[in-house]
Amino acid sequence: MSAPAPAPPALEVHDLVSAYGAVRAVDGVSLTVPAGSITAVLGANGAGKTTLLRTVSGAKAAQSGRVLADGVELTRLPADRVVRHGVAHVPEGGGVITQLTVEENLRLGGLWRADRADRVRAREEMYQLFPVLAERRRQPAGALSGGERQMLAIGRALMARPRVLLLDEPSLGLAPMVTRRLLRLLRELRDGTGLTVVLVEQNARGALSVADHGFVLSLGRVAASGDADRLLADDRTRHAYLGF
Amino acid sequence: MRKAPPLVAVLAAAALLTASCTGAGEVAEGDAASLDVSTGVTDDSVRLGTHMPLTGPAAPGYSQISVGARAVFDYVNAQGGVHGRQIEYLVEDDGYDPVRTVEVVNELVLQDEIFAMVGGLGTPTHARVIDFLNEQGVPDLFVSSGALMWNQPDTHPLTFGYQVDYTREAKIQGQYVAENFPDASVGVFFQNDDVGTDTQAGLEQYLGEQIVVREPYESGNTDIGPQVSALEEAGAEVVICECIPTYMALLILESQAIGYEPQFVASSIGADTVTLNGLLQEFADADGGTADDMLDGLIATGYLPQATAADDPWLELYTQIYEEYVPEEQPFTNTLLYGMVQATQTSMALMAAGPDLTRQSLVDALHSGEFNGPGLVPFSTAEGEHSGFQGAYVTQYHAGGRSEILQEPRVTDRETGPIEEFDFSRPTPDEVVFYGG
Amino acid sequence: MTDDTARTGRAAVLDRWRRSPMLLRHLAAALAAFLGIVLLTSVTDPFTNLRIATIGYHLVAVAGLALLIGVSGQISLGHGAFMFIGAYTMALLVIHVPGSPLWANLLLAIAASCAAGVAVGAATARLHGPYLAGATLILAVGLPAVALRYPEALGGSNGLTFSVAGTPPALSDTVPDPRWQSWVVWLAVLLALVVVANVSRGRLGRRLRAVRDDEAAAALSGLRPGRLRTVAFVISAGCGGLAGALQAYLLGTATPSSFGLALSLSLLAAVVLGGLGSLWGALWGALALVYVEVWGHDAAEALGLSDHVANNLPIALFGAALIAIVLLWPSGVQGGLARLGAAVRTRRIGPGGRPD
Amino acid sequence: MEQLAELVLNGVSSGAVYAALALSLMIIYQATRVVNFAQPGLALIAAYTAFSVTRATGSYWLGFVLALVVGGALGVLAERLLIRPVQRRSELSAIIVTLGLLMLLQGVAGMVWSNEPHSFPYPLDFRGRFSATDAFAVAAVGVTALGLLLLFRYTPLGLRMRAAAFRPEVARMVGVRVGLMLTVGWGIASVIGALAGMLAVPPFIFPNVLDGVFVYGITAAVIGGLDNPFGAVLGGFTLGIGLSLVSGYLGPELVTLAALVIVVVVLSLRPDGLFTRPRARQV
Repeated sequence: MSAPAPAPPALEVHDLVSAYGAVRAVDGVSLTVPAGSITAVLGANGAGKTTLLRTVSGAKAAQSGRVLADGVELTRLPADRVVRHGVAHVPEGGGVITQLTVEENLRLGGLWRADRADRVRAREEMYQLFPVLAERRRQPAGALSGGERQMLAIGRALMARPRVLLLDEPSLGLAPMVTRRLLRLLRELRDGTGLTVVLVEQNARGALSVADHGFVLSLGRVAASGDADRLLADDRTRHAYLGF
Repeated sequence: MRKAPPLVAVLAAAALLTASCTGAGEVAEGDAASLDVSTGVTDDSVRLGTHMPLTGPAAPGYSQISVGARAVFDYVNAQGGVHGRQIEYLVEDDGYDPVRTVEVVNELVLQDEIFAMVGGLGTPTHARVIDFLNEQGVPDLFVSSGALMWNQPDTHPLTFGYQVDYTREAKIQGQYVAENFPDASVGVFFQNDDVGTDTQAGLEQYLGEQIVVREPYESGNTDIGPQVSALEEAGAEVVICECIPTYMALLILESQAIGYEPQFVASSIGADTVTLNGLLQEFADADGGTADDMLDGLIATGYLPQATAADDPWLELYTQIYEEYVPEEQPFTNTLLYGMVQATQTSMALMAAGPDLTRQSLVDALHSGEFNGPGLVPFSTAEGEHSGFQGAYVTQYHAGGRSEILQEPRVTDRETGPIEEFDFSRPTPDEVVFYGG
Repeated sequence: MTDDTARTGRAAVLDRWRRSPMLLRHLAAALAAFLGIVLLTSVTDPFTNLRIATIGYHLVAVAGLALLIGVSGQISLGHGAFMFIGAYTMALLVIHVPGSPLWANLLLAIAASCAAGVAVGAATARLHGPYLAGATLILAVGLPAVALRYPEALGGSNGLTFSVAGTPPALSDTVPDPRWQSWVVWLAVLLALVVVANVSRGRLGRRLRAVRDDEAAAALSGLRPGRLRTVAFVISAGCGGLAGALQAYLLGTATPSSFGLALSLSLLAAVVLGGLGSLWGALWGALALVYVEVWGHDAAEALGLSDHVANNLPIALFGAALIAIVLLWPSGVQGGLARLGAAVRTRRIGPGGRPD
Repeated sequence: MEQLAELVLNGVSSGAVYAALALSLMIIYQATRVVNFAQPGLALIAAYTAFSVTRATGSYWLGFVLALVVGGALGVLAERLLIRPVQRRSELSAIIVTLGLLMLLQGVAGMVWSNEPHSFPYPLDFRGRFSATDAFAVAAVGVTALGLLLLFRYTPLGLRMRAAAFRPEVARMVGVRVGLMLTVGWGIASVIGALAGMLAVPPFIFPNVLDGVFVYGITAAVIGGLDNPFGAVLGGFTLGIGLSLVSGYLGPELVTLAALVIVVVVLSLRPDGLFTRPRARQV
């Protein structure tokens, strides 16, 4: 073995194009997410944020471009393979399966992993992380509140012990206090486990307050990027794209 | 000139509207079609057609009839045909659905231009086409059904019945049961259509008080548990089954299942012991006997020889034909035999009509000739009497394939007339002309 | 006349055509179609006449069902039941009221099946998916059993036999019965299709589509989805009733076994086979119902297959055709033809043609 | 009183068959939102396979096992080759494809085995008011329903299948191979369908033998609700007993009409069937 190459970034996206029919929702996006960072993807409604995440996680097929995680090519893989490469996706609204119980939802997240004992361990960890879920483990997930559903969704994604967590609008429909708690939790997770987080948000101020870096999308392209503090401080970007 | 075509359409539409103001049900008497024609006949061929259920829920059993008929026609053709004409036999599948019967018979008559219809099968199906066939002047021979309506020479002069009708047969059954089981309670298990109503009209005349229970079945619903329970509950010691072989077999099985052992009496349509044996072959009776043992003792009426009968000159011939012309997988059943006899009598009629074959000559031949032969009872196609077979004999099946005649053939009418013995010398195949020139 | 003036002349005619009131347009088209039928039946033999008439009554049943499925988004597996009602209404009228004119019989048959449509439509308006499918399926199987329950009035399992007046005496020398009957059938069918076309293109159709596409939004904008669905059900039930009545008129028969599950399912198959969304689709479906069977039969005969194979070839072919069409031409024969047509047109116009 | 008992017992044994078919329809509906009209066709081919094998080897149970295997394999093939391509299209496309498959399979069965009825054995002794065969049918259906319940509630496979059925896209994101789950669902359902066929066919087999049973199977599924195995099973037994009573007390000609009445009454009271839990309001 020669000199160790620098560790590849947790997630790399090159010239990604993803379209619905003739409409290119993601139109040549490139971005790099360093391992162990929290990266915010911002932009107005319809800027292509959700499509970007869905294309990265394989929920939607890309037209062209590449996606790599830890240097491993994920571009043509379907969602159920992508998650096996350590990239977990929490879709918009969480995607909890309301007909299943809280515990079933949680178990589902780790089922593909062969290590049975660790699956059980992971579940207990999630219950520690989200005690409210432990209390309601036998109830159908449909009975949870919005914030609890987000916790369940995140917990379910973490059951896969991912290296990259893709989060789509976790704050949508949540009370400001709940949102703040959620965002703080992300930070703690990153600090505790070295998890890489990609956070898609319309709530740019909240997202940038926890993020290390940010990308601003507009009409499917990257309009601005940089450190979170810089983006927060840059009035032009704030006014043009972030609306605060 | 350019305006003309729309004008035609408008006029036609107007004519339709005016015409549709007269009653839809007021049918004018049409002129009878000319019979002095040889439609479907050439110097070396004559084309016959029939409609039968070959597919669908009603096909089981019946599809063998045309196989038997075709075998005999093949045999006749191999002997040189009738008056030098090869018989062409077109079989159309109607699935026992009257709508399709009308369609396929139209196709046979208008498109294929058959000379005559032979053995169209089923009451609801054929009833829809007898008007059409008579209007079109198509001889309608030997309808495969025991309904009473085929014998109406006044209104349907070209339609000729074939089977002994359900009422006649039931009268003979009724009388036999009344005489031989005078103290028994009788149950009737019947198909819920004209088979049921016509047979009960005959049974009533002799068994009135004796019948303690009547249970119908709907063709297509094979769950007959409730009916069999009811028969047993009513204490019927003799059960008369006016049904097709499938339901005869179901009745036997279901009775076995609940340990009910009445004396079964079957009518000719259901008493095909070879078919019954095939249907029951996977099952054994209570003592571990074979299917054949289940049929042991079955009393049945019939008018044709049984496929299992021994020492019958006609069966010798038919067995030969069967071996030569019937595809291997077909068993030699009464149903197959039925088609063979029908085809034989059709060929006899065509021979009797002479070398100058017209529809009129065929009808004349039917009215004047005798078509006795394969059948065990007299067969009538006389002017004013188109009923076909006139009576029935009573037989009992014994395990091992032997049938014993319990009562020699008797004839009767379909009303309340008496049941009589008769004098009848049945011609052998050598005495009957059904091919040649 | 130069090419150019011909084109502008044609454009003007087309333009006038498009601007004329819809009902008038449809009536004119129906008249043209009727003319076509008159011509077609005049040059074909009586048996083909009968087949043309058979296609006619299948067409109206299929078109009614296509309206229900395509425009209002409901799936009925039981449309044979409405044909049953129409056929028996016609049969009973012909038998018991022989003086009643044909048009009155047809109207009464439509009325009877519409009434049944109201009942069924109201009962099923709340149902969705498999529940609607199951309920209409058992309707198709269960309703004809009414005839078994009342054998005196309805003829039991043997059904009813009757004869219907043929060509009026004045024309009977020149027009054979089957030709006359096919005219009557097609006149009624085309009038019904005018109604169907108007409904489907008109305001009611737009509302139905709105409910189909987004029930909640439609309800918010003041439409009443339940009632609209029932209306669609009633119209298509009426078409089914008319088809049944015409069948009874044409064939002189009404038997419960003719209206079994197989009929209902083949109607549905015909709708999809032809293609939803246009009356042409219904026509292809009706043609398929009549001709796939015929071709299967002919093919079996031509190939000299054994009895078992020959007897079952038509049904197997129909099934295979159904699968192939759905897999290969998702929008049915009409959709496939339209695509082919478009491809041919673009090729003819060439690369210089207007881009989309 | 004795008649009542007999009719009920008779209804229980036919109800078992309806229940089995309802179960198989329910699983496929749960997995793929398709009402599988091809089910009687798949079961028919399975039963004919058993018929041929039993005739050739003399062993009923070898035929029985092979029927289940063939039934399951046909279901898997049907899902992969025919249903998957139309899965994303309208509900109608799938119905029509299964309908086409039914016609094709019935046609093929007629071609291979002819339209004539053949004798088809019962699994066990058929004699007695409630025979060994009846008991076998009821037990088989009971075990199947229980097995399904355990599978769905308590096994990882069942959890994956449910997730794939409820929210396929979400299931995919958590690593469930949704396509595989749908195929497995069709396979399991078709094995149960083949079981229903083996119970329903005797005493005679012919291409249309399962038509009526299938109609009642759908009816049972609809009145029981397509939500859980118990609904299907209870729906099947309810219908079997109900129709047996109608046949015995009112006449066999009323059976289909009675089924219609039952469906109308049940669905007008409970549009999602008798045993479906009231739907959790989804926000």
